[in-house]
Amino acid sequence: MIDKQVSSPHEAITSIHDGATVMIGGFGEAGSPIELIHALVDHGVGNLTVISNNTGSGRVGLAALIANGQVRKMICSYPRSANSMVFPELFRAGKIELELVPQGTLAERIRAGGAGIPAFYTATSVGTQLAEGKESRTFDGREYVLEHGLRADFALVKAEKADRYGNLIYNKTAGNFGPIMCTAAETAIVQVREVVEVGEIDPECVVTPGIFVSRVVTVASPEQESALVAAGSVYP
Amino acid sequence: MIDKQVSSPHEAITSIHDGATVMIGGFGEAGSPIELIHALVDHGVGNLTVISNNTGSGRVGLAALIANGQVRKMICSYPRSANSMVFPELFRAGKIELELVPQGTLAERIRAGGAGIPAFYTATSVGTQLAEGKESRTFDGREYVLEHGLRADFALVKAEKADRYGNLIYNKTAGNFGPIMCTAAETAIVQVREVVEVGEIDPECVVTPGIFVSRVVTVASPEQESALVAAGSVYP
Amino acid sequence: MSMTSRQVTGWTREEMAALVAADIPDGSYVNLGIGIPELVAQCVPAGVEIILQTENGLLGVGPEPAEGTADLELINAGKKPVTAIPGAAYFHHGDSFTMIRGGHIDICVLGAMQVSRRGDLANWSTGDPDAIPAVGGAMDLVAGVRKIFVITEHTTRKGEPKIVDECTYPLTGKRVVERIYTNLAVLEVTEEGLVVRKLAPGVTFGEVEEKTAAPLIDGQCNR
Amino acid sequence: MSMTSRQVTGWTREEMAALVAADIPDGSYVNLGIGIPELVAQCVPAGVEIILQTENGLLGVGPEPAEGTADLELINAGKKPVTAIPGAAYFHHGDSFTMIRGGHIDICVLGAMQVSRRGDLANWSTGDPDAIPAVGGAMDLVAGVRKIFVITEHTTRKGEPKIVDECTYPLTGKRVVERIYTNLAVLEVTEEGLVVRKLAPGVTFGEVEEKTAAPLIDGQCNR
Repeated sequence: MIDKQVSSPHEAITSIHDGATVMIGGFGEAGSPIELIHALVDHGVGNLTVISNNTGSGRVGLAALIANGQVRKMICSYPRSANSMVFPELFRAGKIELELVPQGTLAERIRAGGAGIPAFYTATSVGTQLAEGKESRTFDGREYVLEHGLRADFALVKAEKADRYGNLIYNKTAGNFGPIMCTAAETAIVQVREVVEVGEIDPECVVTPGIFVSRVVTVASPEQESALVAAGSVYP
Repeated sequence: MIDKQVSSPHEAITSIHDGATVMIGGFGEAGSPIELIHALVDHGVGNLTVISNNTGSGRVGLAALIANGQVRKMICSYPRSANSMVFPELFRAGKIELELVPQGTLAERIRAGGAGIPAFYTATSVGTQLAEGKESRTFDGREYVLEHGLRADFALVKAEKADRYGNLIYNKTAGNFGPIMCTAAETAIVQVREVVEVGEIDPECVVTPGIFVSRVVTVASPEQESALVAAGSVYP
Repeated sequence: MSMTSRQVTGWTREEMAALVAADIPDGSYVNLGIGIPELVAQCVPAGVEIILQTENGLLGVGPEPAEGTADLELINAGKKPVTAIPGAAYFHHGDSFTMIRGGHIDICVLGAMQVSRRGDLANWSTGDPDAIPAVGGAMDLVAGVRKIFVITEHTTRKGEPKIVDECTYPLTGKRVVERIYTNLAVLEVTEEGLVVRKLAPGVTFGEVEEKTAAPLIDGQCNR
Repeated sequence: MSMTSRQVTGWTREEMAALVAADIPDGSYVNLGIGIPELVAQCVPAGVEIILQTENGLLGVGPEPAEGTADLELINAGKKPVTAIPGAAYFHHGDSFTMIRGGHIDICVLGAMQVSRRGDLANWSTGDPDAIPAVGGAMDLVAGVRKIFVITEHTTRKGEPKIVDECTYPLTGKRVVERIYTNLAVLEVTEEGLVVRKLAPGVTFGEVEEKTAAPLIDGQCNR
């Protein structure tokens, strides 16, 4: 019987190794798998390349992972935001690498990685600093740059509900990068508020079919990043 | 007030012009918008380039459009199937052009067209006849061919339900090419079994957001292609 | 009467937003940037229905949630809580940027640091080597959306022109801006150059020219 | 006892399908081609759960519908009515081929016209200039799925070998086949060449060699 459930965030992430590339879902705190990230902080492996839209806030979640010195390089579109201090400090100190990618190019690169597409052309960033050093080519009179698919060893994603096959549905705008990251990672690890019986998720409404998911862990009441930040929490 | 409904299949397709490129949804008869196609037969414009996975069966639906001499060129993955005679005859007689595309490449080319991607690399067809004359390139030691995005002037699609914004849900495997074709056409025209009030379709379950849809027409009880073929029907 | 240069204020931000809103056709799909552009949502004339997209996965953004009803998993691109209208749709980032990059959004309204006479836009970085570079979806929006409207104060807080001959800040996109709505004027980017289409009440063409670092053409519409 | 060449039949199609099914690990995601491959679904051992994908938009294909319950909008890639298991998911062709081309399907079982000693597969066209070319999803499957198993009669109806040194028919993919299940033997494509891993009851290695147009290595497993 297929059952992708594991019993704890720690068990879910324990195979993440030093030097791994890890995609982390979320747009700000919405969809950020904070319990999985905290388990990764406890786990302690380093030299990670993290692909995530932002860099976290305060000293919890993704910001805690970065503060703990586990991240060698960030690939993201918007590394600064309100309450984001950890990444800026380390970046200015030259202690963390940044690959800045326009948000849509980041999404498409992840989607391409998941779909077996090694590279594609896009109009985004043409004529800007972010196109410097990139191959460009004209199609139908318009200039495009070549961008490469992104894959990862692991994805950490937060969804709303799963079944034992790993079929997922998300909640409102908390889906964001989660569904495409599940497709682009060798091992997609998902925390959900609830695991339901097979058949309870309408097959017409499944957002991530189970084939893209390796492990599911229930976190019934996830922490709210902004509440932790407001309270001045520091993880661990 | 936004209301994309039109009153008849004829009104829905009447702007389709001579020489247009038309994507037509469906995998075999599942998802084939037969009433929209029949309206296009009545409409009578020619020199069409049709992008569709198959070429229809019997003398109804897509096969009727082809039999009526309206199609100059087919872009598809599987132009022969049980009860498909019209296309094979015209093709052997040199009266219709064929661009044969692997099914996944066809899907990805349509998806790319809808997403603003002019070209991408894929491993599909490498080393085969269908890669002949195509640019190839090696990424990470594997060979890929360059394929181009596909766009169309119109898409004809069958869905299950719509609202006045054009949000769509589909039925089981009848969705197939419909959702990606809606994204890749200048004007996506959709026949649905039912139009429901705005708000009745769960926003988490919308498959095609209304932004991709231009016109919606209700066909409450669509004809079944296989039943027509079995009855020996000929359209018109 | 004093002969010294008088204080020119022109339109308020709300009036600027209303001017933008009046130029958005009924039934348009619109993406609003963070800041002043967000005001446009509140200025849509009665009887006009426009659908707002936010790149983090929602088509059909509604008004701010009522006090105490904010949902941290229902936010906009500025990470503020929003609501969803009836008939909304949620989707992932891949599909969201299919909308944006595939040319499906009619209009995007953005803020600006600088706009050039040719419609080049700079709005993501000052180029300061100490700044943390962050681009978000701005480059995707200007490359993919059909019409880009900029809404901005005519000058910086220090009084420096934001409408310039060539942008000195790093570009977001080249030749992408169609119209510029400032507190002083509405300008259109044309092949011939920047055309002033409308002046704020009490503002003269000469005053706008004085606060602009690019040549202007007087092409006011009689409306 | 007659000394003329005896009729060699070997395994039935159902037995071939059962051999394939026995080699599919529990929990695998599998795509079954049209024809003999479809029989594999019925041969999955008790206690093993595999999930079937069909490229026209369903993960979790169930058995044939009961008489009179067929739904023309619930079909497989061969356009036959199927059912969906509890826990199934529907999706469009874009997402379907993300599964296939992105390397997410573990095993695909396909029919063949010819397989070469290096694992080249020809199964879409005879190359006959009068034939209507039709490829469907075959090239995507062989390019994207992790393991390709072929299930086929060892020879054509006319007795010609289907396992050959070089394919003469147009290729579906180069060096893609991992194992070949025929009525006579199970063969594995290795760097060293074609290895016979298993012989059907009463069939000799020599008989298989005789009906194969490529060199074979005897590497039967003791199981």
